Amino acid sequence: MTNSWMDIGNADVVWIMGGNAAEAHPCGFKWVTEAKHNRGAKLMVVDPRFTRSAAVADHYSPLRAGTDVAFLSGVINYLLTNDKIQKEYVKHYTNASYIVRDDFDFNEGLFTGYNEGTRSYNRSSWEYVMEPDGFAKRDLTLSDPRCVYQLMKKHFSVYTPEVVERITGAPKDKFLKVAEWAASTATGDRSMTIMYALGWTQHSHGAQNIRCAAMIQLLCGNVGIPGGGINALRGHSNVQGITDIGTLTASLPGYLAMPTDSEPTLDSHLVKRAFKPLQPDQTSYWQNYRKFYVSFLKSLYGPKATPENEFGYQWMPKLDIAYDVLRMFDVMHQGKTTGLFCQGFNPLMSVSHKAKTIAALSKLKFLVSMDPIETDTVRFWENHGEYNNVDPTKIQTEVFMLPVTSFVEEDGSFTNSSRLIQWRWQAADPYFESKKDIEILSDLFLRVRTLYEKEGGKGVEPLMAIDWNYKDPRHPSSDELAKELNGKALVDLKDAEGKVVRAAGQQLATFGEMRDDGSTDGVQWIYTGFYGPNGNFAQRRDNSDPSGLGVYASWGFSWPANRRIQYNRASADPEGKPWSEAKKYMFWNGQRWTGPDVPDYVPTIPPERAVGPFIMNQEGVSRLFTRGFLADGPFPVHYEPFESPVANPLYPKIKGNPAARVFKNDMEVFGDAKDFPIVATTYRLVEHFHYWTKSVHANAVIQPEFFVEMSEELAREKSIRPGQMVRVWSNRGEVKGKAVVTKRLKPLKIDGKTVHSVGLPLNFGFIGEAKKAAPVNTLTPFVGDANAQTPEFKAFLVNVEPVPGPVA
Amino acid sequence: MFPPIANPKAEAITPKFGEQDLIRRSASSITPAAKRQTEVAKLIDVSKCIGCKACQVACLEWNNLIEEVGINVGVYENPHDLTPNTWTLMRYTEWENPESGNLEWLIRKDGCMHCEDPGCLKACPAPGAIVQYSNGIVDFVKDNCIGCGYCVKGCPFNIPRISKVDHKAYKCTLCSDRVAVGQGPACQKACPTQAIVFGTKDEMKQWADKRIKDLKSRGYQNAGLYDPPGVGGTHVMYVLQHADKPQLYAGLPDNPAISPIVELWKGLTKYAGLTAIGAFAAIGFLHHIVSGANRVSDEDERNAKRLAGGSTK
Amino acid sequence: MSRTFEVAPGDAVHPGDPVIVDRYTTGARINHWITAASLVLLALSGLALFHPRLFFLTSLFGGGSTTRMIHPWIGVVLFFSFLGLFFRFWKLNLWKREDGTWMARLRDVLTAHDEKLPEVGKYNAGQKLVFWLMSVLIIVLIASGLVIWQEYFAQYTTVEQKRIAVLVHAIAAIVIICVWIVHVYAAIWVRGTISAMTRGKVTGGWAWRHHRRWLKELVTGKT
Amino acid sequence: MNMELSRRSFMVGAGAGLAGTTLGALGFGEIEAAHAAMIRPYKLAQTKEARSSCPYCAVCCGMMVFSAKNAEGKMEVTHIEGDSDNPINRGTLCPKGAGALDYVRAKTRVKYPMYRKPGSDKFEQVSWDFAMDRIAKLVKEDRDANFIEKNKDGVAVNRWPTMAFLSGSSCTNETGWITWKVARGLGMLQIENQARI
Repeated sequence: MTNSWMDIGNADVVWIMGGNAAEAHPCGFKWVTEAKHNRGAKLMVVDPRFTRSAAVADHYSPLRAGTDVAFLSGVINYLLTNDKIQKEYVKHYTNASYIVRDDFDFNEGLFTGYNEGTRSYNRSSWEYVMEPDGFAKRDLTLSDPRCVYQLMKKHFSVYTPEVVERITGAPKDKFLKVAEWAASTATGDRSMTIMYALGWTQHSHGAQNIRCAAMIQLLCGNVGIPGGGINALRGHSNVQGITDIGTLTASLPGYLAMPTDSEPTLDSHLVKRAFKPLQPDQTSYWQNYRKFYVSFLKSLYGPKATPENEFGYQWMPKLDIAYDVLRMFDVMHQGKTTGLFCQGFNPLMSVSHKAKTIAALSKLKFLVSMDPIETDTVRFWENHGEYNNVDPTKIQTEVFMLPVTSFVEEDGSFTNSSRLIQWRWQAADPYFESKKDIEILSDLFLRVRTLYEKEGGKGVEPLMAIDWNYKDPRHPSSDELAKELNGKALVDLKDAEGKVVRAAGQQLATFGEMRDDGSTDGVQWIYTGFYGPNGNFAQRRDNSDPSGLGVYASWGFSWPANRRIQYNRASADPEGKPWSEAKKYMFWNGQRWTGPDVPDYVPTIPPERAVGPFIMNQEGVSRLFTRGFLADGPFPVHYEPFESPVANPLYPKIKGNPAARVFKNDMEVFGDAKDFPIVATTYRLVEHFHYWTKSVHANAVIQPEFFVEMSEELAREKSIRPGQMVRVWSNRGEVKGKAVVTKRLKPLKIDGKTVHSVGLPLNFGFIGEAKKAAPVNTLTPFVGDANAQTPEFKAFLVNVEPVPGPVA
Repeated sequence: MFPPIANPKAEAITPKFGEQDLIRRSASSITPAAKRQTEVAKLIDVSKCIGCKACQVACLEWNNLIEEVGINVGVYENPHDLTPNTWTLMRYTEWENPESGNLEWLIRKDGCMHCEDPGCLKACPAPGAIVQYSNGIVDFVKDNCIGCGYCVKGCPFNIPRISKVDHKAYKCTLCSDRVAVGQGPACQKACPTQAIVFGTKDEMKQWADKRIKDLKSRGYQNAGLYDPPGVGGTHVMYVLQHADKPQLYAGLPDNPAISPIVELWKGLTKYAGLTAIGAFAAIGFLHHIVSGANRVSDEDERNAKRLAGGSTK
Repeated sequence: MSRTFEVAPGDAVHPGDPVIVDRYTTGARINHWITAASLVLLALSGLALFHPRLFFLTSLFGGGSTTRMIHPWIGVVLFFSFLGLFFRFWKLNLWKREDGTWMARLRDVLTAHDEKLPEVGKYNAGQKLVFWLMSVLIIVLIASGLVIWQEYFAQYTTVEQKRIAVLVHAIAAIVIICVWIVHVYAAIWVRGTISAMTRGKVTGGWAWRHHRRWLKELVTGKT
Repeated sequence: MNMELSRRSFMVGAGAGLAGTTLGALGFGEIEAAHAAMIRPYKLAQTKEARSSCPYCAVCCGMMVFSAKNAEGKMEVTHIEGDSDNPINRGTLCPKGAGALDYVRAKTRVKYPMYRKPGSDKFEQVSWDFAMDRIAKLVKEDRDANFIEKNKDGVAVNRWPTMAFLSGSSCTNETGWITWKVARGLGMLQIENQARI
């Protein structure tokens, strides 16, 4: 989230699409109801189903699952053709004025540089025209036919309301109302927030869904201001923090990158990433990459990391390919993986194409599950009849189920969806023999090391190089680890005048204090300051809010630098004056940037220097045109899901996202509209959390059994009675559930043909107190987004039939 | 935002009300305290409700209720009705508004309305099994309940449920134990969108006015407060988008009142009945005094003997 | 013209001084007293749940809950035991021409001018009335009682039906109690009656005075 | 009203007249005096309070966790509700959060280390020592077999491609760091969390 949960209360228009906040984030959704109640804000919801969010919305429009890009591009086209954009903002805070290379082009649904064989693009032409001085060429009049603004107008012109209706099935008038309400915030005195979640990410074109939303917000000038922003409503309680930490195949903490084979030395790794500014005076914060990287290596290897040994860079594992979750299970399926550790993870439920997952797990030599509760995965080898029909005797996997403490039995810090780090205090003793993850993993690590000390073996040096300096090595405390995350001075840090600004051993106050010479450490530069010299700010509990804008600057710590709204420089115009009294936030008072929040950059830099708000970008501005940073194009294009009831109405020859990666054996099990005419989408229910609460009595009580939602029309067509058991099958498997026949789902007219949809809640499985069910991921396709490799759970094809038998 | 109530304290607190604050006690006459406590009320704003069932769970947890895991029968309601363990239940109605042509998903939290004139209490034959505090809370007192089910017949909202296990009547207590220590009910505390708020009845009415204004500004011309006069008003009130059609909301009664049959039963019948019985007894008594016993005379015996034959002395 | 025989099996006359007439067999008497006992217990437990002022009666049955639990079961006992009485007595309680006349002379009945009344068989009109009222009311009570028997039958009826049932039950109960009072009072007022149900016998004189035709038929039947 | 009153007082007489006199004299009247304690005692008295946060979604609602000593003298959670001081949720909780107590004491909570032998159809309880030794051994065996110190170009790559780790996204940041350190320290590349799914 660019903004905070509380800040949603400042919105004038709330747009929920690709998510269902009322259902998945009820307590965050509170701030939507607050905006409605206090400011008369309007809520609009666009979703294949009339959701719980829609139940309290002022406007609802349906659309076909998987066609969000078309809908959103329609809105972009509406804003551009009706000139409903915040011109000044667009001119100064986006790359609308940048000139794009002449050899960049788009036709027949493909950008220049496509290679069909590798399903990928050569992106060299997706670039700016550079001036001799090394800066990018711009035209602030936005009239140059090759400027981003003009290219956008051309690119999006096809998405007329009629075309949008044809592709998405959203009635023209309902679509237009959404566009008008969005446009109503392009004024500088009103703001719109966009709230989305997995409904946008879990597509083969997920990143482009979000790109569209970002572009709309930038055109309306809604990024960096109160009640605005792009707000990704994240799933697990600490998925933000764990992603920040970088337990992802290609990540290091703080969004630094894993070394790869092509980067044999530290410098060869760093040189690619120290991005130079593309305009004079821009911050281009990644110029400091080296400081953060070296500080991280100092935390990882401690004293062993020296300038001489590239701070231990050579000990780091180097990535040959990225093992995203789909590849991880593909590799496992090929029998190339020996062991799997599942820490609070239930892949049998949460990975696409269950049959493949079962086959993959069965090929493991061993599986270790660390979880407070039993998961379906840890019992994957157990026969549960039709729900998990396996033969234990044929599965040779050794399985360890380790009891782990639950949230009340541990302490530590959490980073919520809006980057706010809060502390959790321990309330109870460990349950029976359960232990904390920290304890278990430390124990394992030390046991393995001991084995190597005794027996020797491969890769001893890098293993021993890891710094493990804790009071109790078998049980590092949360406090020690939190301090490591923040980082400290290893020697007295002096400024230019030689004055000591940070004494040796002191915690760092900001990442600005980090150095690239090994004199500081710090695991996670973006968190620096959360446990600074003045203590653990995650534990701050001052809930005062002087500005009344829901900032709560002294409650916990919001990374980076305790900033609550990112890019807040954009809440003022180029001269530093607020766009309006209504949206006054950060502004230039003549001497410094001031307001209720922490400014994006050094508060004394005057507006004249035109330092852009988007400090992580070389341009200092935001990108309407993403250059080569995305695999599937610098502008969004409507591509059908890989399983779609119709051919792409715009580019009939193109199946799915041309740049999405598909493994061979998975391509073969895509179903087509002939046998599977019905669009299916999966989603979460408010009564349940993921796959945990089927094991929680109270939640099993309020939503006990898997069901299939369908329209009255479809039920009639298939003669399905409410409450009757139905069979839903895709080309990969089948599930059975009770029919919930509802007015909240309606068939849509797509390209002249009637298309039905069914909704499949995913919270059910064969372990727990809720009624047993086969996981919905028995049905889902094994294909991911072109950039993030997020599986396409939200749009695929199935068929439905009633199962004879009594109605419940 | 309606100001949240401060967190509960982890320490013993003396209850703010109790037996001395009763204004009604089933099947017994009491003399109410001279001063009535400020009336409290729970306001349920249907237009803010997302039907998440947090209230149901909070109710189960706070009151240590164990409900059984049911099945899906093709609807979102679970359990399918109020039970001795489910004191509050979300009821869902899908309604296509003929005027706007829009679908409306009307979700109502069902449960005890804590009537000012409680039909359950009126019907209850067991002294002190149902009590009403001067703050408006109508509470069941388990130890006095005899499980006859008369409260079920007395209730205009079909709320009380009789346990098959211990044969006692159960329903929402408005968390009397929380209110007694200055907290709001568990459901209200949990409600993510503040569709449930709790305070004095006056505060709630003022808050409701705000909400109704907002709804009218969004085109709900018939938005209004549900505080039915038929039962003397309630201490659980609804804000409805269509206050002119309460029936829309899973059959919320249009003008609830204690059933005339129950009134007749607990009223005239009760008195007239005992009068009649008393009268019959009295008349018999008087008749005996006036006309004396009806004795068999010797002559009767002689006649009998004459007829039946046999020796005579 | 012949009249139907007004004698029940077991009725008999024993000449002597005084003449003794067998009126009720042991079976009939036991049956009657079971019925009587249940009716009294039902009245007490019923009234306890009917009027708060009488709730204290529940302590006779060990408290409110047990009263609530026991009352319907006693009802079942009453029903079957009364069924017994019904099959014993219904024939002799069929309405006769003279019953009308008897009713017409109620004033003489109440002022004990039996001589002015028509000769009646084993039962006079008043007794027949009690018999038939009891029969009807007990059916009404058992029927309405089942509807409001929370423990077993709650699920079969709507709340509205239950409300009607509980009202009907209450009214029927009041009426039956009144009928019972009449029945009991009559037995007390008309001396010599109670022995009929205690020892099963009455004196010839009693029979002559109150049920002359019954006596005559017994005698003529005997000779 | 007066009418009503007068009628009632009359009834009292009749009621008593009918049966009350005798039975009343037997002292059954007492039953009415027996009043039950009415309001349930406040259940948070004698508990300890800790400020926590919800384990479920990324709103991270503030929670008040109340606990008390159980039979074995261990602190055990007795009640959970929202923290009104927390600016995000202001004391509210969704149905998951409101039911979190049932998660802590779920029937499927894992109590002891459990082990399933190859081909077996059941779990058996084992000691922590057995489990950890066995896992450490399996780890070393495979690491020794498949760890790559240098790639074919002689570049130090120090990777262990045959081991996978799915890192929990409901763990604390501190746990996340230890997880990263252990997994990467051993040389793992196959590391994922719930960011994608």
